[in-house]
Amino acid sequence: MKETPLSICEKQTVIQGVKEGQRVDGRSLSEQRKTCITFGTEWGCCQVLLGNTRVMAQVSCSVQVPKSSRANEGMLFINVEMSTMAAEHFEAGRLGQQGIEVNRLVERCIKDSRCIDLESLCILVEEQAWEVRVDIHVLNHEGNLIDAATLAALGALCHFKRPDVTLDGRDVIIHQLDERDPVPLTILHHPLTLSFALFNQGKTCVLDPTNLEERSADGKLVMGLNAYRELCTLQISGDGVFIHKEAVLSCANVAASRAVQMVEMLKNSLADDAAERAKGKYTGLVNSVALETERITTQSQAEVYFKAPKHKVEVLDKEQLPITKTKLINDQGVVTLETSCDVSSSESDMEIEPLPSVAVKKIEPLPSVALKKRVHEEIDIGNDSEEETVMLVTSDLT
Amino acid sequence: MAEILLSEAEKAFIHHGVQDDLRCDGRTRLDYRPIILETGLVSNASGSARLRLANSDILVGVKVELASPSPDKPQEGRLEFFVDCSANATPEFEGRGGEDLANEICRFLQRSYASGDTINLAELSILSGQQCWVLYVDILILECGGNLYDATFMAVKSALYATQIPSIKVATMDGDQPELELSDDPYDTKRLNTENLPCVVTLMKIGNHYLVDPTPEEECCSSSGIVVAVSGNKKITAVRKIGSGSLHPDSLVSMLKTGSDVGAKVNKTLMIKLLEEKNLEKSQKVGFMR
Amino acid sequence: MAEKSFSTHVNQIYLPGDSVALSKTDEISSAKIVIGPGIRKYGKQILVTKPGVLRTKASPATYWIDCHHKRYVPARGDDVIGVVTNKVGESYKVNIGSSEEASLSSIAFPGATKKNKPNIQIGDLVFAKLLIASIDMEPELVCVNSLGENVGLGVLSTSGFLFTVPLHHIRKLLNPECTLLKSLGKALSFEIAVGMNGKIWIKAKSVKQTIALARAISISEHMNKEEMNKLCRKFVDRQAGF
Amino acid sequence: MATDHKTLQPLEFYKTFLDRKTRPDGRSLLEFRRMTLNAGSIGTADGSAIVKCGNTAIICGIKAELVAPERDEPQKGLIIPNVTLPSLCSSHIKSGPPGETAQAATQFIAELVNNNIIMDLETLCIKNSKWSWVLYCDLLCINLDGSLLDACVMALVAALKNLSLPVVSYDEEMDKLISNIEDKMGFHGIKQPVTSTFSLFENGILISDPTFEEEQLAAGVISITMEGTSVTHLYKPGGCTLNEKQVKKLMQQSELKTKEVVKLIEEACSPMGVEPID
Amino acid sequence: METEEKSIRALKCEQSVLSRADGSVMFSQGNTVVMASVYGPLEAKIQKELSDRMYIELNYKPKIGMPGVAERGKEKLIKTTCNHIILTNLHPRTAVCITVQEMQDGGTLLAASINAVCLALLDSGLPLQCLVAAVTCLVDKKDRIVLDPCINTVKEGYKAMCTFAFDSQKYNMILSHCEGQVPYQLFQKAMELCQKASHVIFDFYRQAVLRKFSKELL
Amino acid sequence: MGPQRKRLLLSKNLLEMKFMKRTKEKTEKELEDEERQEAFANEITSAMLSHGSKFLMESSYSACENLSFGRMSFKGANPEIEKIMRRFTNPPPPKESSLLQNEKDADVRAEEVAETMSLSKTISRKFSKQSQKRGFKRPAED
Amino acid sequence: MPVDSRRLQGPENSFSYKLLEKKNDNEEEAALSADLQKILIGTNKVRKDKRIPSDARPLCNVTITGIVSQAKGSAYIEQGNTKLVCGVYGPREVQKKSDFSLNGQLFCEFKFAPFSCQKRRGHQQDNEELVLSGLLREALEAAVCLHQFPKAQVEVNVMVIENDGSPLAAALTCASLALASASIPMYDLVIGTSVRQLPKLLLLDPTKDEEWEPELNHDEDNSNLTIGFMPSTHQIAAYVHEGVSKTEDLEQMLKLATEYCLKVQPVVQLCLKEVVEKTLSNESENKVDE
Repeated sequence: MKETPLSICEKQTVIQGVKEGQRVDGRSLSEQRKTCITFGTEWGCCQVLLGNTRVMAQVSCSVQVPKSSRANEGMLFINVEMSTMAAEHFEAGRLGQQGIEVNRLVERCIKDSRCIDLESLCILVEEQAWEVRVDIHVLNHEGNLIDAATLAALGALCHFKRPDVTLDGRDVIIHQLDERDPVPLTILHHPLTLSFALFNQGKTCVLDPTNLEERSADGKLVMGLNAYRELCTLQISGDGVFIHKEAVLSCANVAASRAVQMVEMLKNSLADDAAERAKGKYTGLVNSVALETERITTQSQAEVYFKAPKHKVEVLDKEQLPITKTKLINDQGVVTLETSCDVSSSESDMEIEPLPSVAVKKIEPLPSVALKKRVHEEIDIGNDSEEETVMLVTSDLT
Repeated sequence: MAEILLSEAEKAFIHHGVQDDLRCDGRTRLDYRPIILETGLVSNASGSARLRLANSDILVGVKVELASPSPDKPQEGRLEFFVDCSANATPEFEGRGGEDLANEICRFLQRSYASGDTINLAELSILSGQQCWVLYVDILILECGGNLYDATFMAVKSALYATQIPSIKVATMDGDQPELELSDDPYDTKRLNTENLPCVVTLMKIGNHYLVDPTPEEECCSSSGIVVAVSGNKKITAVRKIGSGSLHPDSLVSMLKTGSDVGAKVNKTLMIKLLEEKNLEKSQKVGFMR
Repeated sequence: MAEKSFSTHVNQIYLPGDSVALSKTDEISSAKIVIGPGIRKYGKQILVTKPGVLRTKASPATYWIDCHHKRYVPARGDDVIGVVTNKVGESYKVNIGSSEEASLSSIAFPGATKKNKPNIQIGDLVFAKLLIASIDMEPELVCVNSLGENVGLGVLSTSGFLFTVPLHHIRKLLNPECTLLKSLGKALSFEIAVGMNGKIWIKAKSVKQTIALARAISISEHMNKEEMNKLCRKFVDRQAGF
Repeated sequence: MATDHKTLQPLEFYKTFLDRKTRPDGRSLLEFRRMTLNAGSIGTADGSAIVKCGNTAIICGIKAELVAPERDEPQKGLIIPNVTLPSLCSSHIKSGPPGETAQAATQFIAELVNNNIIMDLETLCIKNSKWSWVLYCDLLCINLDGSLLDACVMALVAALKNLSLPVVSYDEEMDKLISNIEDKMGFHGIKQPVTSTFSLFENGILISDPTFEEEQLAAGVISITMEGTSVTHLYKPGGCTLNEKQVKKLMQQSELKTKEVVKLIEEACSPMGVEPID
Repeated sequence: METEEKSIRALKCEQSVLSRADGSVMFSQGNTVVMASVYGPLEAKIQKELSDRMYIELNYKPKIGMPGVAERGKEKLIKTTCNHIILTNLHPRTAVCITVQEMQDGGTLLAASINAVCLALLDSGLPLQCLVAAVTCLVDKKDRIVLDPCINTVKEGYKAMCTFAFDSQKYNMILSHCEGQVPYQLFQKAMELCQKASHVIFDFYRQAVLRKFSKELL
Repeated sequence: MGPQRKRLLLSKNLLEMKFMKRTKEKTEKELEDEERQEAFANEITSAMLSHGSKFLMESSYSACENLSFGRMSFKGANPEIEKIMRRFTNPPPPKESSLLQNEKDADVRAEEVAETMSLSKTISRKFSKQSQKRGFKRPAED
Repeated sequence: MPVDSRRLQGPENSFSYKLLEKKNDNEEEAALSADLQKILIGTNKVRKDKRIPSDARPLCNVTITGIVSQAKGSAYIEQGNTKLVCGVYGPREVQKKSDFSLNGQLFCEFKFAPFSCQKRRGHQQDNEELVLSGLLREALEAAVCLHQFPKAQVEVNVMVIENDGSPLAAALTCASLALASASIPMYDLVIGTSVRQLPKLLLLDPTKDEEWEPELNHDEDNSNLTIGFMPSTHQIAAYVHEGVSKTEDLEQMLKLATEYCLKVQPVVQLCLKEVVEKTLSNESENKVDE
């Protein structure tokens, strides 16, 4: 079964809309969809909702013989599962083009950035080591699977705890979860990806594209960063798409600050989960089974849609806007982005303004309550294009 | 083998040619086509050879690796063949098309090399039951211009001839754990005795006659033939009938006889040529540029 | 399932396998009784096949189940929006979201003849009526009425926007009682095509307006009258310029 | 003429038989087909049995190997059953990896094995958490004509009873296994579960031991596995419904069959009573 | 032998939880959480196409690793059940694609999956002949029947584990899958118990649908 | 929906007569139109109501819930559509429709003439223009 | 690596208990390769199973058509302990439109049951089985009148239940019986047999431990020959020789083999005759019924 074909008018509207800084779901160009992270009863089970895109990751581990090339290390295996559940054109058991791309990018972002300390997973050099396996299940495809998948994978890895082992001479004792407290993985840094859809010859970049936007865009720019604003992976795909240098840089900057927030958020929700468990009678994913009525209260949606811009004035004055410039500080193949120097002239021909540092400061950690019901406010920084659109949606109706 | 469509007329023509012992390319039934051979042209293989028999183009690379011998033959090394029919040899090989042929050739190689007086695998043993050499022979069929068996076997033999096995010393250090010392001089190597390695002769039956080294056209004219592997000392090491036709015992026997004679000749000439080439200057390598 | 008296069981929830009792009048009257979607005749019984609310109407006496769908199953006489995916000979293949692509003859347009056919690109949208829709035939579309005249069916402009809503939402919008579209229409000028297959095409003066309308409509899925009016009032307010 | 009717409306054709309380192959509704069993006829296998139920023919061959037991169950040995339906066994099976039927059957046997219904896996252990037997039991279908599971279970049980292995013991201080090939041994305590398959038709008619054709036409199938009088496995995938009364009736039937089969296995696995295949 | 645990664990579900699927549900029974999605009627692949009815493709996706033989077994059980409840003859030459995803294992995954699939089918509005409700019970070492056991109870070990599915019209048995040894009387008892319990689930279905149509009923 | 009134039909052999030729054509055409109408109509047709069993199956919701037509235009976004909408809301008296009909088959005939007899190109072009006016050029992109 | 998710996988590191035994009798094995003849043939020139060298094992339990009721034709034979079943389906339409041909096609699948050999076999066809399938196909193609069912294909599935030597030979006989019982038009039956060559001695129809093993014995004049022979047309449909031997020896082996085939022919024909008579009588009965 193939996906329903894209009609000309859909594509045109999206493109035209983006030109005018207007997205079909009312977001601003650099605004993400609402993100919600929940965890299961088993260790290392993490479900991520990115708007309507839904992904679940489960981490598991088993004792294996380490690779002869890396005899003192454990192994990390990442496997993306797609089935018809996510979309009618996916086929269970067979990863299509898209599936392979996602799988590869998650590997690049998480495995290749070596954010998991594999040495700590070795039990007996050359004999026994843990193989950590991440199964990523794509449940609903409404665009930007990559970001959702990486977030879920990372969340699951952070949440996971492996059974404790002790050595008795040469033979290994593996303790069941109930007899000894399990051990979490050692995580060196928290890499995430952020994807942009590229429009009008890579001049306009749209963060967190929906499926419709992905299909109508000329290309895609995927950035993997961690909370230290370090670049772990970068990919520009799409046929015959080219992208402005400045655009890449400012995307990187947007992405960087988003990454910071996302990791922040992930940590919060991990903390909440821990708290919940402490309370006892923990039911995991059962809580995320919402009654329709919660979803059906459309008023709230309407509100979201008509909401007047929250933060205003101080963002608008463009004087002290910093423009990014990358400095390569290469440790284990990551690039650190550092904001410095000022090139406010160049920004006139760029659709996406770099983020005002003020704005970045403005973000206070999200209240844990927000996570429970799937709204989590404030994630977008006062990027003026955003409020403008909000105005436009409404005022232009005259 | 490569499928080509022939009109009845063409087939008839080939038949008559074979009858009068004058084939389309002017050969008699027992002539080979010109052969171009070069060894040691793949720098990072322990031994290699590229052989062109008319349009059949074969590249063979031999890699030598240390491994532990198989439990049932502790004092011997191993030979491992792998045949790859690349898709650009002929369209039929696309996808999994070449696999069957590759399999057949591969197995035939194994069988004809299996017997001890073709190759002495004891040469490859280092430490009985613990260490031995394993020769990985990779055969890549680049182009398919008929008579792959013969071409492949000649190429393999040449590659093995050119193969250089680094000499290794066993220095027994602390009691039970013997240490292996690889000599650090890259030119301190030994060669296998390839005198008896088998060559193959394919005999195709067309009409009442049979011929060697068939062209693709001739192959698809003939319904049956035999492949005979003949060792250096004129012994037959393996035979199999090919093609979907059948043969009369008598003709089969005479084919076997001719096969072994021709095989012996081929073997001799090949050895001579290889020796000549070995004595050439290294600088005169031609490589793929022809 | 426990039998209920007629009056009580209309506008009640029914589940597949439940049996429907006819009203006394319909029982006795010789007049035909029409069984709509979600209900089937099984021997003597009338059984429900889809979960939903039982609805009835008189003249002709009709019973059906008001059910929620997302996937469209072609029904004869429905007006649908489809994407043209291919042209084979004299007819187009149109994707209307059903299991099988529908065919649309290139002369089934107002005043079309062999000589002069509308020019339609692949990827265009058409608003058409289902002439044939049976389980074992390829669905067939037309863009004319019985007299071959223009009744608003045909190609839709590429400058509009297409979006999809659940089928029951469509029915809500097209229900004569529903005022949403009309009152939106009071607020600003736009044209719209609503297909029974859950596809809505809408075109206003500017892209922004179009998108705003599209979002307003899709939001209204679970709204009741009051909520809808509230929504519309918002638009009017914006117009007033708050 | 009759054949035409059969090809055109197989179900109607078949119903006419059922109405007369009989079946095309002359059996009464609840009659089983003739069963033959032949154990130990395959020299290369450590244990083997050939079962024929009517046309359905299953060969079970067991290859025993040694392995370190699983971490989580150090005191257990392993039985790895695999039901294979090679392309030669039916025109409905195409060559290639196992299809749905084969896998479902494999899973069925695996469930019996894992619930210790066929034998207690702990008896396969040689040295706790060091060494245990792993029995690769391959069930090969030579002729697929319905009631696959019945034949499979029968073949597996018989093959296990027929199993004979060298006595292998574990030497503590040398930390190695010792075996002397001469004295062979089998395993005790092999239970005798028996599976009986029934087909159901819409009109509530039940027939036992259906042929392939009957299985195709029927509206549902149920496989009851019993050991003596107790139910050890009951497998009824979807299909048309059953009420308690029908279930009871089937239970009684399968109890009857159980007795018969047990007798058959007993005499087949005793040294005499080896009959040739078919 | 007395029976403990006469009740079914808490049921909870969210319908149309996936935006793309035609019918979908996230269903929880105790701590067991299962997601099920339904697409269809879709275009059937030529080799899968059935001239007289709808082809049902069913995929059961375990949480860890690739689906193997065990999953194929589950798939067959669920698929045949669907075959009974869906009116497949109303949509010939089409296919419906059902996917079941393990989300959280709190025991009785098979029963939960079947119930989830039934809810997903309800949500999709495919024509059904009746509904199905599955209940699991186990016979523990002391020959007590535990209804709808949770994961810990299962882990403690049991003599037999039985899953039954019943139809909503006559409450007859559609599916039954029992592993382990039980005397017949006990088996019968278990079956009756589950049959009673199935009513709870059918009521739950009704509540769920009611909730979904809450707006329409006004 | 099929017309309820029972029209009295002229006898066959009367229609066979020469002078009745045009009438015959006319009546035949009417019948034909009626059939087509039945074919196009999406409600339960008179035929269906008159014979068959007590129960009729109807697969379309639009029939049951008599939903309004899905193509709309507001505030003159598309005058043509708004005209049609008006026609739907208050259906025109039958006379008008027949009138429509006449002029329709009138110009159809003219067109045929133009094509078959292929008069001076001018005329044929004229008609092609007309047909263009009938709005096949894809709706204007604005 | 791809794991077979459609079957239950055992532990990777399990090994056969026979390896335990190996340790004890290393020296015996050494002897085996040294002078095989003595071990195989007692002083009284009689083989382990009481046969004289030029004697074959009897064909027994030959069952035709009954064994696979679902198949168009089928056969089961036991040659000594070598047991195999063959089922024939078709002629049926060719699945892939691409490989369309005016001649009919044969599809052969040769499979060893996992438990049929000394060491456990995998479920998927390995290279050996693939090659054997190929040989079987080529041999049968020579015997079947392919032109009689154009565009169609006949499936021949051979399953070896127990392998005690010369499986290919037995397979050839079995397959041609099955084909005949499926009333596929053939020029002649193919009867297979194999000969084992020892220095100055030939063994007809060798058992597993009499067979030539590439691993075990690679001294000269040790070889194995398998042929498929069509007695009435006196043609050779299959010819596979492995091992080292002189041409004249080959001639001897071939002679021995063909003679045997001619001896067996009447036996096989008798089996077929019975079947035909039975089926004919059945049909006539059916006629009466209707």
